[in-house]
Amino acid sequence: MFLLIKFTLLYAVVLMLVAMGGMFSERSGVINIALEGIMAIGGLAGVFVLVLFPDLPAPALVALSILASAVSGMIYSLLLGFSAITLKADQTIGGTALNMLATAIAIVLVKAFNNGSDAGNGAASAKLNYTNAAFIYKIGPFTVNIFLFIGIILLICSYVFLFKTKWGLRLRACGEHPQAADSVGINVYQWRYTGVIISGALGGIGGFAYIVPSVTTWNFEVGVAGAGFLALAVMIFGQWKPFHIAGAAVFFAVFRSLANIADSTVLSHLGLSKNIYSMMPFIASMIILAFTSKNSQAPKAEGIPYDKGAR
Amino acid sequence: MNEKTKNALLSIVASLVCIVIGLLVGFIILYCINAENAVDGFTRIIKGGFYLKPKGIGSEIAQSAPLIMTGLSVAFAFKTGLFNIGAAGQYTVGVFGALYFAIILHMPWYVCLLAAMVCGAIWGAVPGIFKAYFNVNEVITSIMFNWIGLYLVNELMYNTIPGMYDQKTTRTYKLSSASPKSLIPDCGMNSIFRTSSTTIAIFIAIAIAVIIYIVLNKTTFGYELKACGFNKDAAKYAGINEKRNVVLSMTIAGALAGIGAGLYFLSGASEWNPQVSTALPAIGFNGIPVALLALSNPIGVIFAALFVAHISVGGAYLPTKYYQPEIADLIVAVIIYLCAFVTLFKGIVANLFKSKKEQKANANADNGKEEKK
Amino acid sequence: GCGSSNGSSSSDASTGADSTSATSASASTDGEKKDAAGEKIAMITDSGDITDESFNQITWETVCAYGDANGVEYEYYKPAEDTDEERINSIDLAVSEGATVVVMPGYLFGPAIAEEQDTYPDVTFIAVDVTEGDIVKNGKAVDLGKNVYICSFEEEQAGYLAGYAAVKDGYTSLGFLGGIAVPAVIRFGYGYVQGINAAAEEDGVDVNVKYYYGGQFYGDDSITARMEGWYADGTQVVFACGGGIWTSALDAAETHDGKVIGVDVDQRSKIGERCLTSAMKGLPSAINNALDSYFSGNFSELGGTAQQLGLKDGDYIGLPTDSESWGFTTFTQDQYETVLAGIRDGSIEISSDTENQPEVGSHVTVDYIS
Amino acid sequence: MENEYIIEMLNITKEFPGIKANDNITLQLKKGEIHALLGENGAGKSTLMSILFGLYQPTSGIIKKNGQEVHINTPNDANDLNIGMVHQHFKLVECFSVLDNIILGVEPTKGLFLEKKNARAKVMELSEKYGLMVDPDALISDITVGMQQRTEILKMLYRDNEVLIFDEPTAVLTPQEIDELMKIMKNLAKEGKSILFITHKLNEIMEVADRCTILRKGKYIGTVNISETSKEELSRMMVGRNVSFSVNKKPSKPGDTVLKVEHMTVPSKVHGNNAVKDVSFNVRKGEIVCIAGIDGNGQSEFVQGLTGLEKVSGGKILFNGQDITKASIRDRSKMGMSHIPEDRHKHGLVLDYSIEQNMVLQRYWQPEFESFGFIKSKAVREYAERLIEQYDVRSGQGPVTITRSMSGGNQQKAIIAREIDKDPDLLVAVQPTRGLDVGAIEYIHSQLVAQRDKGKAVLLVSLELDEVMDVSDRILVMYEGELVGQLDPKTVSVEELGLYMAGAKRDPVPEEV
Ligand SMILES: Nc1ncnc2c1ncn2[C@@H]1O[C@H](COP(=O)(O)OP(=O)(O)OP(=O)(O)O)[C@@H](O)[C@H]1O
Ligand SMILES: Nc1ncnc2c1ncn2[C@@H]1O[C@H](COP(=O)(O)OP(=O)(O)OP(=O)(O)O)[C@@H](O)[C@H]1O
Ligand SMILES: [Mg+2]
Ligand SMILES: [Mg+2]
Repeated sequence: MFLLIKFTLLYAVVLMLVAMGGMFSERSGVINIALEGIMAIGGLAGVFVLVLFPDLPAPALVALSILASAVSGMIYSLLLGFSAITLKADQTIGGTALNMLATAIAIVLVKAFNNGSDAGNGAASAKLNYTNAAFIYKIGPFTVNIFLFIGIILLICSYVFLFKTKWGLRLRACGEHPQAADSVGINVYQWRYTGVIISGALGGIGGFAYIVPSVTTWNFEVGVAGAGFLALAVMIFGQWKPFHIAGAAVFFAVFRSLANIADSTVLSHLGLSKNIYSMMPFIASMIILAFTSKNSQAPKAEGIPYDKGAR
Repeated sequence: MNEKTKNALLSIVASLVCIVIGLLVGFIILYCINAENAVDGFTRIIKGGFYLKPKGIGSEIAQSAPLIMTGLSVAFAFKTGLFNIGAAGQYTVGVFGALYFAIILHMPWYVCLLAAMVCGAIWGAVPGIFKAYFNVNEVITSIMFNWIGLYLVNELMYNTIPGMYDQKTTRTYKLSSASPKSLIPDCGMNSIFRTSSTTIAIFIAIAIAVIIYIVLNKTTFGYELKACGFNKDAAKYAGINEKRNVVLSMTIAGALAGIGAGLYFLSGASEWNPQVSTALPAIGFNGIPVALLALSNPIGVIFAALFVAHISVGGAYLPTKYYQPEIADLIVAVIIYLCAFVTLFKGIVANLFKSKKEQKANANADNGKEEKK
Repeated sequence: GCGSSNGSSSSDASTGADSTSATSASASTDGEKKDAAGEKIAMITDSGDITDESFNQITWETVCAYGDANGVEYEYYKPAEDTDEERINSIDLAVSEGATVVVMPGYLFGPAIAEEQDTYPDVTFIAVDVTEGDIVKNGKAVDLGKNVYICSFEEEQAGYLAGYAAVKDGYTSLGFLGGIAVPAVIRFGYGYVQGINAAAEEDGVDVNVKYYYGGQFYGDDSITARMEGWYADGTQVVFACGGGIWTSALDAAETHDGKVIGVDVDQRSKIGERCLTSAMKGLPSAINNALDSYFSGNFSELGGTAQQLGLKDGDYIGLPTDSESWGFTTFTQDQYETVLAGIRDGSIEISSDTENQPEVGSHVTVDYIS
Repeated sequence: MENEYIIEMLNITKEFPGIKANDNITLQLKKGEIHALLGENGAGKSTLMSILFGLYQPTSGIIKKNGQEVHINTPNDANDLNIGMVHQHFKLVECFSVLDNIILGVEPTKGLFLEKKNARAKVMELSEKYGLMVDPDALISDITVGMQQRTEILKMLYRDNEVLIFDEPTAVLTPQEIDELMKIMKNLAKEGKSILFITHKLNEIMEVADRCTILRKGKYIGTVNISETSKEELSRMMVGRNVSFSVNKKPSKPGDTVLKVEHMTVPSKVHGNNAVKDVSFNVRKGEIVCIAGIDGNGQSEFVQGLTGLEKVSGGKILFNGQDITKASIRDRSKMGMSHIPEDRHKHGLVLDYSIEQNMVLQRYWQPEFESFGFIKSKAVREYAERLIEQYDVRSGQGPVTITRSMSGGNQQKAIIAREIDKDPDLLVAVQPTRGLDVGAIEYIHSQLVAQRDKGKAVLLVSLELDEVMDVSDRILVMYEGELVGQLDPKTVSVEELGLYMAGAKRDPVPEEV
């Protein structure tokens, strides 16, 4: 039971962070399919920090690694911004390309790193191992990781930013009616970049939060195994609203954790195979999407490149 | 020179620009990793299958057949305003259809191919239905159904249906032994290329590409589909059932991907490993760059697929002493990323000599007004 | 130099006896000795990568070590696709680039060997984890060429030893975490169950076993989660039998204070003191022997033969016996020796059947998780 | 008298790909005056104003404020110079509240957070002062066009703008609302605001403006003092010739009923209740029936219900005696209904298709153009060439021109050609002259009358009062989804019509005439 809670929290935070990333991007008018790739890059950067500076004091290490994941996520998301905002290219296609690129980059970097680190001859693997003790706390019977707290803080911040500050107002205006925003002197391009970059930061942290607390070795050949796409579903299910997203994330997380620890719970008697369990969150989200997106609150101008000149 | 031919020319130029830039970046990467072998490595990629004649060419052909199909799948959906990122899943389910009819039912190859097509079609139809009747973005649905499809197929082959999975090889049973008559005929091509899976699949794929081209450009059905793609509302206004068309085009896209799976697995090239459930078949996803590179033109898809197959095969010949096998993937991925901008390059190239023409157009339009008054 | 981030170095990859033969190309008798200069060893990977911490990696590291020790050039090739055709192409490529010896790990190479042994009669093929049954050409088994040596191992014996020892050491709740269910892994696993069963019957203790294939040769969050579930649910030892998958078992063991059994080689160095023991098979020594006999010009002895290497053929199978690798408390080295002897003289017989699960007595319950 | 002018736009030229929207135009705005800007559609008014407001950059020419040259590169610069604009197409965020829309861009904050209390107070005060009634918390999507416009005006006042630009503000208002606006503008001028006022309606100019600048085809024609000019002179300057403001047509001789609508009700997309409520009337052969009304009173929904684009939730539609309430769009079209849609870009055309492809949009499936599922491209080409010739649709490369590259006028002509050539029993024309210049308008009106005289039925939906009065034989006024009056254009006055459109006056409409 405690395990179920532990893993539910673990995945929920990840999905929430990434989904909120998607939310910021889409609220500003840019569909962000690239979250999967951004997660991988962010996770990679964070892990690299852990590997390179293993003997930093714990707090510094935690701060630095998380910072690294956020920043790298931002930088990678800039590629999306560039193609989608500056070049006005198709957002979905650009995002898809970035996803494919991310895994390739991660593998090459890690292998190059492993090669360098022990003067190997190509026998370097795409795996990195690290220690994650600094991220994990035991509270009574519960094991929680630092990202739970970070997640809650970011959740509140996101809500406030989006609905209680002028920046939020402007960002949302750009996603709903860019021409209107432009006519009152709001720089649409700048705010769309802002949205995309925030999503990059959250996506990056999310990727790191997915990799680090759960294991101490990660094989970057698998990227983040579809978590980014699941987060997109969470975002839609959460109707682009922070707290709804948090709820949706928990819902999906329960399924995901059950898939893994079912055989050591009462469910083991059902004798369902891991394939079945792995299917569940996706099927669940499909059903939910079918019902929710009839009256979807999607930002009106999302996916449409903004072009000043056009009437 | 009239609009159409000019447009076609532009497209080709734009695609070539993409490829060149992509390869250039690829070379730079090679150079950065290991300077003195960069040229050798690069030539191997460029030579592709021709580096290992004739077998390399054979396997290049064998691989481009399914690529053409998944490329068509994506391109077809594009033409009708949909982004079919689900080709990978439709391909996977298609594999099941083909192999079930071959290994379990021992059907002749064309029946198995049909089965693959139907399975793929079903897997494409679902996102279509979700899009048309629940207005769920087809991209999300397709992504979900990619994974659902993978898990489902693995479950069926590995746990549910006895007799498909071969303990000894940890793959599905080889068709050559399990059901030779389910193998697509090779018409002696295998002996030419000294390979085992170079079949007429490639010709089937090309034929289908041509058919798709005709359907899209010469038939009322294609006219309707494209109208929906360009402008849903206008299509509806013209009395076209746009919901039905969405479902139809996704179904067809799925069918194409399914055929791709059939063409590959029924040529005995490979067996399915139902234990691996972390990655979807790359051929499915590579359909996207192929379609983009071809600017969604069915005929262009043929060449784009050949190109992608060419450099992927070539990438495998990189000397592992100096380059990890992933380098090739990286280079392909870079080209893909650039493909996202093909339309852009096109625009740029176009603007260079478009503007004059437009002026003329507007001019006579205005003179027109004058005369009337 | 050879080595890798987390792979084991070839020295601890070879069990007891063969460590002598490892790098002794010179220690050869009749037949004229090959001159290292004109020679080149090529390794082809199967579906996995040379970093799978399993037979691909061990093979590669053995080849590296051998090549470096004897000044022979070596290189590896990765097929473009997981298909016989691409494996064959890789062999072609290797030969076209001067390979004289081709080393291949894994049953997947059966058809490729059947094809290429005739194409390149004067190239020597060495394949491990391959059985005669695998050498098929379009559906029909073909017999080995003189230029081919293949061998497989009786992993069930290693598994048996591990399981037997664990129960004898007082553990009553065990787990088996396989990688991809390839024949070798299955033999390890079923042997493990048989060993557990034997010990449980002898001592009349009730033992329960959780049995699961991860479907991959590396650990990740979901497998770790599953393992945490097991340990939290009472499992004391998990036999992590699939390349790098042990990382997940270890992560979970750390959080829940459990034990892990390593595989293939003595993994103490990697897993640390949570490593109860390791079920080892002499992949390196087999490869070294084959390479030795080739370079010393005596390959004719091995050429055309297919060996099933187990305890009866030498120390190809075993648990690490040196003190720091011996993680047992009540299970003694003497007990271990007696079991070894039993297996050697055949008084203990272990089924190598991979088709059906081994039947177990009333004391043992095995929960096969799909 | 240094700088009697608050704004001077000197020798402004603006080119768009392929067209000179403004050609060396000079406009000078005095402090505290109301300055009208007059010109046909496409004359370049909006463009000129967009330049002053920083949305476009001029190709050449300079702008001065109070004598100093200024560079207005973004709306921000315009705001800083206290220049505000109400756009032809409102620029309001649908899902924001009125207040949020007003403060957007100049949000008051306390520390990091929004602080709306004072903002609300200020808005309320302004709306008191100028009589601009709004509900600050209502969502834009829920309020009337009138209130949306008041919101736009408040946006300017909230920013303390002293130069106010109104781009066709009256196009969407009733005569009564227009009078309101006129008062408000005079008010503003009295308060010292300087106003630029774009309109097509001469009597509005005569009423409020002090001076008027006229543009034609992007060129500067002249600036006149209203006190010294007349409607006739203005119109002559605007189009460069004497315009016959009325369409000349013989009296209609209606035949038997073609369309009969009984108690039609259509649900609304935006708000909960019905957009069209229990509408009943009929249309007969040989007459042009016009549905008049202010934008957003259910005309669009009514047409969508009639043509099958939307499902009707109640009532019956009889077409040539057959019940087509549930019939598909295709069937209605087959039975002889043609539809010139309100939005030519959304519904009327597939902009990425060539003209010839668009010409057969309604009939590509007919045996004339299709055999065994294949399109007879030769037949299509010939057909398109004929229509292009006959309706003189002008474009770059004839039939293969991509429609997107054509001017709105010719796009519209293409649609008219397609729909009329179907030789329909009933032609539903929704704002057929929208955004077109006088020449095109005259032509299209004559085509509608020609249909009528051929004994066809025409149902015209229009927002333009002049069009309503000139073209129709019978006027039905729609207000908030209901028919509130049936009028005879020969007898009714524009003012009276306005009262009906405003809902101030209503009387029962006979189902049958
Ligand atoms: N963004 C644009 N791109 C290309 N051409 C444009 C653009 N905006 C305006 N034009 C052209 O400039 C001309 C003037 O347009 P503008 O909107 O200023 O006319 P207008 O006088 O405001 O017409 P209306 O009375 O319909 O508002 C039009 O003929 C149009 O073709
Ligand atoms: N994107 C554009 N590019 C070039 N010319 C345009 C464009 N849009 C409109 N025009 C021209 O501007 C003039 C007004 O066009 P149109 O009426 O379509 O725009 P609009 O005034 O914004 O629409 P509406 O009149 O419905 O408000 C027409 O002459 C049309 O040809
Ligand atoms: Mg205008
Ligand atoms: Mg207009």
